Amino acid sequence: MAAPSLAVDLAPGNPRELVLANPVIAASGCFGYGLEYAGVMDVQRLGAFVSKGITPKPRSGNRMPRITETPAGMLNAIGLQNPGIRGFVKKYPKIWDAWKVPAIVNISAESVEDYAMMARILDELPGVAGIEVNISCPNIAAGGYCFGWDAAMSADVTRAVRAATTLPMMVKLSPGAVDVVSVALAVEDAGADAVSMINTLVGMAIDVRTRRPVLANATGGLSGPAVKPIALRMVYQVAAAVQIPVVGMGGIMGLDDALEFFFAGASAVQVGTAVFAQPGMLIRLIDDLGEWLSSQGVGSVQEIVGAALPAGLPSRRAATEADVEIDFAAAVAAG
Amino acid sequence: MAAPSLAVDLAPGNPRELVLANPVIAASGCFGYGLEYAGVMDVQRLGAFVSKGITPKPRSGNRMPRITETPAGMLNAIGLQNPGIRGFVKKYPKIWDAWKVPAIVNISAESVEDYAMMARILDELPGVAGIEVNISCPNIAAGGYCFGWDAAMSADVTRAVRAATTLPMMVKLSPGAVDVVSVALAVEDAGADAVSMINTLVGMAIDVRTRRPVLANATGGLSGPAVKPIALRMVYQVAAAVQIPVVGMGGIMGLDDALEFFFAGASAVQVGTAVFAQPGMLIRLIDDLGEWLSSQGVGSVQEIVGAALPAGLPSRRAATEADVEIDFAAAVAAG
Amino acid sequence: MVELDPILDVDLVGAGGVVVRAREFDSRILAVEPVMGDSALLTLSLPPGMAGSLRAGQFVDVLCRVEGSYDPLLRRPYSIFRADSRTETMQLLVRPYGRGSAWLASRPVDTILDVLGPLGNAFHIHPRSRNLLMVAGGVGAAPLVMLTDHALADGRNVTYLMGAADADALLPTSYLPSDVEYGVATDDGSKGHRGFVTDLVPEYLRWADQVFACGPEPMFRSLRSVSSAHRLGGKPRIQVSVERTMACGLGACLGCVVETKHGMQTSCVQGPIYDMDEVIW
Amino acid sequence: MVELDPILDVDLVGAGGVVVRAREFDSRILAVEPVMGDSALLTLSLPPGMAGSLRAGQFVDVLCRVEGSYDPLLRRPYSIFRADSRTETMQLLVRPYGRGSAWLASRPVDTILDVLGPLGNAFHIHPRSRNLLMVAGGVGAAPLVMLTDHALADGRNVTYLMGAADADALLPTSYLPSDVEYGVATDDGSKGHRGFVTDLVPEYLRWADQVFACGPEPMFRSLRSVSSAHRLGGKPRIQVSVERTMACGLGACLGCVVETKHGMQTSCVQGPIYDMDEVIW
Ligand SMILES: Cc1cc2nc3c(=O)[nH]c(=O)nc-3n(C[C@H](O)[C@H](O)[C@H](O)COP(=O)(O)OP(=O)(O)OC[C@H]3O[C@@H](n4cnc5c(N)ncnc54)[C@H](O)[C@@H]3O)c2cc1C
Ligand SMILES: Cc1cc2nc3c(=O)[nH]c(=O)nc-3n(C[C@H](O)[C@H](O)[C@H](O)COP(=O)(O)OP(=O)(O)OC[C@H]3O[C@@H](n4cnc5c(N)ncnc54)[C@H](O)[C@@H]3O)c2cc1C
Ligand SMILES: Cc1cc2nc3c(=O)[nH]c(=O)nc-3n(C[C@H](O)[C@H](O)[C@H](O)COP(=O)(O)O)c2cc1C
Ligand SMILES: Cc1cc2nc3c(=O)[nH]c(=O)nc-3n(C[C@H](O)[C@H](O)[C@H](O)COP(=O)(O)O)c2cc1C
Ligand code: FES
Ligand code: FES
Repeated sequence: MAAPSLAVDLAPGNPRELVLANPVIAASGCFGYGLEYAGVMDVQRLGAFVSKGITPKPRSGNRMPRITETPAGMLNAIGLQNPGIRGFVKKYPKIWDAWKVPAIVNISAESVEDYAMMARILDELPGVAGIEVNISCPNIAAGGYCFGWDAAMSADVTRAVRAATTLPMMVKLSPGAVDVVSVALAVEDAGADAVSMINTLVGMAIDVRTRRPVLANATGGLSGPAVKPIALRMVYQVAAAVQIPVVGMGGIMGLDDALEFFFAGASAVQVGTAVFAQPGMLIRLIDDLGEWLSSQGVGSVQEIVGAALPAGLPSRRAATEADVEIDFAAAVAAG
Repeated sequence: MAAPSLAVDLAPGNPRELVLANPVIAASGCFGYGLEYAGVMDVQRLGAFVSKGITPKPRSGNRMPRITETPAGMLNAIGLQNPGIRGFVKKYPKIWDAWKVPAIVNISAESVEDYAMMARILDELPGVAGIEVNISCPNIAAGGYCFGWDAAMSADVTRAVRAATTLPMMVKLSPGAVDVVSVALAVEDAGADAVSMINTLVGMAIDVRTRRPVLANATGGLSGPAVKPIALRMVYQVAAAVQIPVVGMGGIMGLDDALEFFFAGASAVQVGTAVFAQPGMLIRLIDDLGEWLSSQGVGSVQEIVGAALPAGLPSRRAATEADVEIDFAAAVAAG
Repeated sequence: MVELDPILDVDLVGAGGVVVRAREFDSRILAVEPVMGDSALLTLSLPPGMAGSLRAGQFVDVLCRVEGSYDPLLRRPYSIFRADSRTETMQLLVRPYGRGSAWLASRPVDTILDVLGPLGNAFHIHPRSRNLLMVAGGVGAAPLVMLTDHALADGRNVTYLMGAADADALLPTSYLPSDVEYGVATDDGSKGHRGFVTDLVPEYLRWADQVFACGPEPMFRSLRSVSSAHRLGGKPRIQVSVERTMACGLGACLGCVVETKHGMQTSCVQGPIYDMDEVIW
Repeated sequence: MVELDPILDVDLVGAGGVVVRAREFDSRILAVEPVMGDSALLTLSLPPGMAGSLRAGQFVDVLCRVEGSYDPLLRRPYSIFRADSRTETMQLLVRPYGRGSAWLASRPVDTILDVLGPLGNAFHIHPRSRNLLMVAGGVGAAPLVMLTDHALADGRNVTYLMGAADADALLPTSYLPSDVEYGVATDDGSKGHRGFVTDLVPEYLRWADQVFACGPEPMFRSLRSVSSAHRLGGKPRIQVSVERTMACGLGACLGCVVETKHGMQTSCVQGPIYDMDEVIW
């Protein structure tokens, strides 16, 4: 039998397409700019990687401590330390341009205009394969209310970025939204080529000795295996509703976790925190996935995407079936 | 030095008061009706316990499987199996009436009227020390949208229960709300004596062999150490805003976790999942807390409540300082 | 909808009539024997007085993690394989399957385990039953060994049938009392009958006064189908030990329920032993 | 706001000029010696060729959990205590403190560990430095032992000062080369000076060409204050090994930064060794 196909296009509706050799992507903030891990693994074998979040201006980030461990998870409050879009552009894209692996740039901002400004700068930049729009940021114009919690605000950002670039664009959803499906449908409608999910959940730890928050920023983003059940539920809900590809992440530590996300409807997966614990896992995951598909006699990873969805993927259903009502029941705990 | 005081009143604004000998409470759904654990521990030593969620009609619950383990956590979709308010009333309160430990009844319903109906039945029942109102339930009148996600709907339930009973009433907040502080302020305003938090987060697990959700109900509620950082952050936010006592829970496994919740502003704690893993822990926690307070020279557990809050507890601040604006920043992830 | 009747009393009456409450206790691993391929037979210390009151079919819930780690979080239930009141010990048969069991099966001697038990109801031998048939699949062998011990002590006759993947995975004869008739089946035919253990059952159904079975769900399915034609008026009665994921082990969480003709029952307290015909499969 | 300059090259040049890349490798525990009270000195196997290229001050990141458990999740950094290129081994000094270290310090011989390393920069001995002063607090002793070995091999003079809670918690003389001057301080006065190790520092500041320190933050604070009056024009220079919670160990997560006069630096790649005067404390 031929080796199974691992390839996936994360922007099937975009002429500039975003074809990955395999569906394993290193997640934003956990892989620096790709170079940091070049010494410990063959970065070129990845499906893609996403850069640390870039902002309009350079940021020195939050005070220390910025990270702390929690049960089967971690909290981070890096505070988007990065050289700013201009510093970034001078340095990394030209290095990536010589690379085989697609590099996706994660952008964060506090106003719709700033998102659009960054997208314009990235639009024709050699070395940049796509954009991931991080909408888990406070909207200054809305008193700090997070863009990603609100469908209309999320759609505004998406539309502005879409108008500024034809690059493949993935919008990264916030798990803080009360109804992540509405947000996903809104950004799909506003022109996103794909959605990625989930970003971190906001959490906290307190130092029992000092009686103060462990993190200098008090709160931080929770990631790692602890959040996997939540991430998987959200992917399952969103994948049942949108037609564009869903990129799943949150606590993936190996093949079984990745398979859960594929079955829930993710066309590709991102791996963040696990890379810290076991950098070798990323490449092993690609190999394990290929072997598993062969062992199951599956010709392409895309065949298993959405296997757990009762009605399958909307993009594969007849148009008339595709109008799914939002099912709140899936999101109400039934203790 | 005298032994430190562990006592707490969870309904200081209510003439019927809810005074617990210590701030350690067994959480709803994890302690049956108190009788199940009577064989393995001295249940009478607890500060209180909360019954399994009671509903207007008997429920046989969800199909099996109903529980599954996740990294440092568990998912449950019991589906509120219970004998219904009438079956419940016939059996348990008369047993509890002879007990020293206060019994709190957890009520769940799908309409405001049903909550009120149950509260009326419980109002003067000997053996019932208080009510915990579980608002993480779908509101049938709102198309299944969860009461606890919406401040107005949460307030409606609270007001209706308040009108139906003078019993001490604790409203149990849902972590699914986009802004849990607004919900807390709304239920405080509507007459809740205390808020308890958090209920489970909605999650999912997929069986890699069958490619289907592990739970028959597909999704379930996530609890245990995995959720502790999220619970703690929400308690910290809410305790900074409301004047009524906050009862904290979510992943408490021992003294250090409980202290984190006290420092974050919880006046008492509930313990759920940990009881499954180590039933002996509940009583140990009471003893450990007393010893820790002595070792620190603290006379009363209430002295440490809110120690991590930058501005302290609102109920202890002068009235003019108490108007705190909602600070979204604490709830926006800063990767 | 079936109304639940939660259990009010978790007291368990031991074989000698003693009331045994479930307890959380520290237990030391005294010995580890490799058995049945990759499984391990652990000998564990018990609190004084407990061993004699344990009944066949009961189980204990073991915390399978080191202190300071919360993953895996929940306990794992294991049937009691044998108990010895002289040495105040019990044995558990652990097959390394997933996270918890792999950890437990590889613990060195002297490890202290956090154990909750005894839990659950027990197999019930009718006073007039002379001939007992045991049907074991894989590690389902465990509770039937203890039941066999007790039955023989009472002077009954026991036929013990066991099925496994191959000869290696069978319980060696040395672990069974010598006066038991032992019949085996293997998937690959490397020992005994080639096929399912349940294939062997029909020829004993006339002889047996009662049947006791423990194994995976598919074994029960096949037991139901092979036996249906040979049982008259539901005789002989068949008791089975069912397996459900458990959280509390004490009837509190309602996570482990079994639907029976008498309503939803908690398999950790009202089970794990059920009359096969009473369960709604 | 300080602009970050992320590191582009994680290659590390070993002592012999060999380029050593950080690798994730399996390492076997070959020996465990109790030392300094409840700490453990672990001897670990290394991939061929690595030992000789390790430099004093570098560290490795160890996964402190069993397979199948994700708690604790992250690796723990440990300084290299000693490396031996003949036996292709290194030693780590582990003080059981919290979840990770307690697990690691109690691993039996033959345990296979998942190790990432070597990581970080190294202490730098100036070619013209003759007299080196080491200042160790508790397990901070570790990297200074390797540095002492290297310094003596190059024919320099070393004074090694160590502080601990009591005599038991001191590194025994037998673990240091005999031609080292060893001065000790204990909190309870059970051995050497009663008080802080930093109390001993001033009398050596004239003698020393360079100072190297590793220990808890309070030790650095006291080192800064006791030395300030005795140092002229910032001489002797003082290098310190700083401790930050780490996630990646490779400069990717920006969780471990140290603010320096040259901007925010990742202590896992651009540290953990810093010139004390360059750090903004
Ligand atoms: C009454 C009873 C008696 C048993 N007796 C034995 C015995 O004698 N010998 C033996 O080897 N096994 C026995 N088991 C099975 C045992 O409890 C474990 O399920 C098995 O060891 C696999 O656990 P694991 O952690 O290795 O697997 P995991 O990898 O954790 O899980 C494998 C499967 O077990 C399920 N599971 C997870 N947690 C639990 C839990 N707390 N309880 C039950 N299942 C869970 C998961 O959902 C998953 O489907 C018994 C089970 C029950 C209910
Ligand atoms: C460069 C460097 C070298 C070190 N060398 C040694 C050494 O030679 N010997 C030694 O005993 N210790 C050394 N440490 C400390 C060691 O890494 C651990 O922090 C220590 O063993 C406690 O970990 P724990 O898991 O036992 O504690 P925990 O109970 O997990 O945590 C205790 C504290 O450590 C913090 N912590 C959690 N995760 C990490 C992490 N991944 N990295 C660092 N801190 C964390 C927590 O925030 C907490 O405040 C070194 C640390 C660094 C940064
Ligand atoms: C240290 C750290 C930094 C992160 N920085 C960013 C970021 O800059 N932009 C972003 O969109 N997500 C960021 N994330 C979120 C991750 O990309 C990912 O969404 C999340 O960690 C969940 O996946 P995981 O559990 O595999 O880590 C960061 C996560 C971590 C742990
Ligand atoms: C098996 C199970 C059943 C539960 N049933 C209820 C319930 O009936 N009503 C309710 O308000 N909360 C219920 N909960 C939620 C708990 O009371 C608690 O809010 C949650 O588990 C978080 O705390 P923990 O991490 O300590 O378990 C249940 C939780 C579990 C694990
Ligand atoms: S395991 Fe909780 S009721 Fe049986
Ligand atoms: S630990 Fe990640 S940058 Fe240093």
